[in-house]
Amino acid sequence: MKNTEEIFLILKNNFPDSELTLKTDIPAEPFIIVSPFDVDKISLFLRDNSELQFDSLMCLSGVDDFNGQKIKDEAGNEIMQGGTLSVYYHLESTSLRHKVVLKTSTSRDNPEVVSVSEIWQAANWHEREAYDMFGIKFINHPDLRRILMPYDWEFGYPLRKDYQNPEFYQGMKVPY
Amino acid sequence: MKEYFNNIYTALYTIFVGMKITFRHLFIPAVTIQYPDVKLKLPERERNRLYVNMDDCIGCDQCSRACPVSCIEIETVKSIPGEDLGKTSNGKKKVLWVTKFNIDFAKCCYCQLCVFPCPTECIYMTDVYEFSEYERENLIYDFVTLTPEEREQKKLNFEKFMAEKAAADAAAKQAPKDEPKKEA
Amino acid sequence: MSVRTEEMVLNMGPQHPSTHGVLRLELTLEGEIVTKVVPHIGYLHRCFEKHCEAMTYQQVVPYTDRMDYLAAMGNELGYAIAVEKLLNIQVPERVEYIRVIMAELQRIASHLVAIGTYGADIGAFTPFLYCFRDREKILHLFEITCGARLLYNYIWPGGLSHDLHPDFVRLTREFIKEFRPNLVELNNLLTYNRIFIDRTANVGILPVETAINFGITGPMLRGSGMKWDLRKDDPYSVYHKFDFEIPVGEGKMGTVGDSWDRYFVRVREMEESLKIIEQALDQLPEGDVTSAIPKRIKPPVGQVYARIENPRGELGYFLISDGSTSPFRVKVRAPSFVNLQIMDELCRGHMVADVVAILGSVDIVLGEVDR
Amino acid sequence: MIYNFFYNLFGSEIIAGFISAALPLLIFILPFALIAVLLERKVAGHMQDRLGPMRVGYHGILQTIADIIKLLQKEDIIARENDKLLFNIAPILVFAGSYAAFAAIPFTSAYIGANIDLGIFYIIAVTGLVVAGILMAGWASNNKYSLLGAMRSAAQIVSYEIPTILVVLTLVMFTGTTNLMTLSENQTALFWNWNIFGGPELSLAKFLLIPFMIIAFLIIYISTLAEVNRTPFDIPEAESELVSGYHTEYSGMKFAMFFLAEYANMFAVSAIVSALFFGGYHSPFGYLGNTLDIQWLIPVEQFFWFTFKGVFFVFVQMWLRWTLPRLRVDQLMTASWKYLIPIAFVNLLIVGIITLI
Repeated sequence: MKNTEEIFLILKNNFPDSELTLKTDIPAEPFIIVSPFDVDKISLFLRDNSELQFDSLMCLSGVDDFNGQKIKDEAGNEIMQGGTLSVYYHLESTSLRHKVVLKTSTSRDNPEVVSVSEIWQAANWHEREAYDMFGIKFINHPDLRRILMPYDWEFGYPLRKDYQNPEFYQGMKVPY
Repeated sequence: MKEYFNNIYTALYTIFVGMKITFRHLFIPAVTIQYPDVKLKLPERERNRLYVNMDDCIGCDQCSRACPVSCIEIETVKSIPGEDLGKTSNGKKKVLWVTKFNIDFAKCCYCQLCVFPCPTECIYMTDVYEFSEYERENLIYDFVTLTPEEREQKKLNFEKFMAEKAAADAAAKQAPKDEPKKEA
Repeated sequence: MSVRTEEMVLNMGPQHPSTHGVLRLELTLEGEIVTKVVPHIGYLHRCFEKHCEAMTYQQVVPYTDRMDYLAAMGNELGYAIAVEKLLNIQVPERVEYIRVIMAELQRIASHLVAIGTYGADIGAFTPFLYCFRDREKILHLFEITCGARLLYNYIWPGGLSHDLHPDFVRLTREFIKEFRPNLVELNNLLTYNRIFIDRTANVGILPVETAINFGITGPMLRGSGMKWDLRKDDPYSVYHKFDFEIPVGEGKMGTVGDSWDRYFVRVREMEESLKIIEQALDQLPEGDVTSAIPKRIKPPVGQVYARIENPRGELGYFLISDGSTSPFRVKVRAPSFVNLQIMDELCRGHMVADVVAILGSVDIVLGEVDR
Repeated sequence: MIYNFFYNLFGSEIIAGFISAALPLLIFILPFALIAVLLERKVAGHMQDRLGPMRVGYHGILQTIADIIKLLQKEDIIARENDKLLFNIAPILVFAGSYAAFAAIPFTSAYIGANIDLGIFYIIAVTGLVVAGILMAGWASNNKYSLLGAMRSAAQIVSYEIPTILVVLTLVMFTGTTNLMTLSENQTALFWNWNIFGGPELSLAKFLLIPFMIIAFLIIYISTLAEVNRTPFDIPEAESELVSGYHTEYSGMKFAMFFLAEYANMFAVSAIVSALFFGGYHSPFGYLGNTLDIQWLIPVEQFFWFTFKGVFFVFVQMWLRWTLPRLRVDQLMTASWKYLIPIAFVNLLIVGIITLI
């Protein structure tokens, strides 16, 4: 059993080059912020290190942080420029029974995160969902397609906060 | 070889056991009921079609706000002084004319969230569950007791009252300014 | 001379009797042997997560019901626990006990559907109706408690919408008494039937390492022989007060982790749930169930991941609050969504008929997969 | 009797023979199918703690008639890509196959459609038409599910013909006849003269034969079950896997033909089993007509007993269907080739040896 602080220290010692931040001031759960291009290395270490053994990815969630600048586009709709999209990884070790939360943020205009689906197969569909809903591109993902939305949906990423519903999709009226 | 005969034995034996069970059930009375002829007695907490007792409704809009699918639409008009709207059964004084109280049962999800916040307990769920319709529009229920003319009347009354009040206010504001001019 | 054969692509679903909803499986076949399975989901996508961002915390509850509609109580419980963690409130003891009773009854009801439809998938239709007969009694218990049979809106953050009905305890005890012999009968009719065993044993074997790597949880993981149950391993509510076993797959009829094991874990879990309900009914404290419900839910800025053991596996809610009355982000880690991923791995090299048997043993609810 | 009437009417042997063989059977099959469908639904209902159809007529007795009327009104859908000729012929062929099988089945000592000496083999041969029809239906539908169903069905029926024929051979060897009429006639008088109890001759062999006859009966019952595609061998239809197999694409009256053929087939195989092992149309307890000395009553009684035995075995088929899960294709083949055929062979040998002594 290790808590987030101890895990953070282990990570810090093993990855002196990466940007790692521990965030504990937010209520309920502390988490470790990692860089989007180091996620795979850190994840592999977390899984294979004998002290950590994070063998299970419980949950992977994309989040629109909605912290950029609000501007109006030509049509007068409010859209967001700049800011970040985040991905949260909830990891668990079934043998050592400890948990950790990783967070990585990527720019909203060109969101790219390294995929962890090679490390945990469970991430495959979760990453596809994050791609589908937020447009986060997972580098090295084996099969990055839309998953819940139709494959030919071209009106943006629905869970972004500034998402606008299209009027028509293939001739069908969208808003009810 | 032993396995071979064991397979035959287990297959026949388990089939026989299963057949015995189903045969026994052939004589057990049915657990189903003949629905439209026989109906189950509904428990008292049954959640089905909503009903609004308009005599008690004060038009506070709390049910509409609690609704997760926004199926309740309420519009109210303030009463003008001198109109007596009566009291609700638990003694609250009504001050608003409810000119629109529509519930769209095509949208309603029967979650009962609208029932809890009501201060006068005038919206509640009844045990009516057979109210299917051929047209979706027919599922929009209008609970207002006023006739359409009365609704228009109330709106007009209020507008007129407001206009008069505004005019009166304007006149009142105007009046002090006007007076010195006259004298001058 | 060699015969040139061509692979056939068979679309199973979205309208198919045994895809348990609107799932489309794209099977690549060589004769009747499956070489590849590609699941296509999303036909039942109802934008749960987007909806939540426009709802108050209270209004989300009826929406959670509609995810895993066979285990709505569990969904509400998970959500309530997440919000309570965020608000940092304690709920009265009685509420916790009633929640456990409801969740366990729901587990039995849900497993009954899983087992019944599994039998129907394999071709035995009669056990399906026996299961539904018993499930009906559980639904009646829910109906007298909160007035609804499928989508309850019963467990709220902070409490419950209603207290128990005065007859509830008596009726539940009667149900348990009636249900035990029915379970034995079900075992004789279906579980130990030779044809059923032939169809399910050694089909779709899931080794435990693969299961963990794929994030598989619930009866599927336990069927692979791993003793992992959040009720014991990460206890929530008052589960630590009850004495019950965690059934795991033992490979009694074939290899550990085959479809029969997954099926049988569910059967035995129902017995364990009965034990929990009996204990909870014995210890049920008195008290008020609505006292801790906050009038207006406005949690502080923060984020929480709460999880419970739903009948299909680990149901997790990842809530982010920005301090307003509606959640900033709700992500649901739906067990069926994760479990469905393994289909390709399990089905390869089996026959078309086995795809049905494996899908049934994975036990998905499309409402939850697509959310 | 009927033959003479029509012979006088038309003056042609062919027409008279054809009508006298075909007409009474049609009059029997159609109402039987109606009753059997209702029986199936009622049996299923009561076994599942339900009631089954209840709304058309008293306890739903008119339900199947209502269904037939519905099916008659239905649009006959033929998809654009279907092979229309085969698609249309297939249901007729399937029905013709099972209908033709009835011709050689003795209903009473007074009536048999066509008293052929090779009766039993004729039946087995002519039911082969059903396979052709099913294959046609599966191919012509241009539907992958239908095709899979048809292939499975062909494989299944072909492999299950072997144990059937082996058991029939056993019986033929033992009784020395392939004429079903003679076969039934041999098992006359009381029920211990039935072949399942070792046949009419009272000797040591009779008692030795009983267990092997029971085994033979089980084998032929199981394999005929497979031949008519009933659960646990209903993989060609396999509702939960193949939607409904070879008749997925059929609607309206053509679907009804398949349905009719299925139920007719069920009765046909039950009738064969009862003719081979259970005395055919003979009463187990002697005839009322004999005691009362009313000659015309005997065929009526025989008809009653024959239908009773047939319906009983049909009932058992239904009972099995609502109890058991379905086998997989390879398991189905295993059951036939590794279990039924070797056992049937050994049985054949043993019965042969016993009849020799």
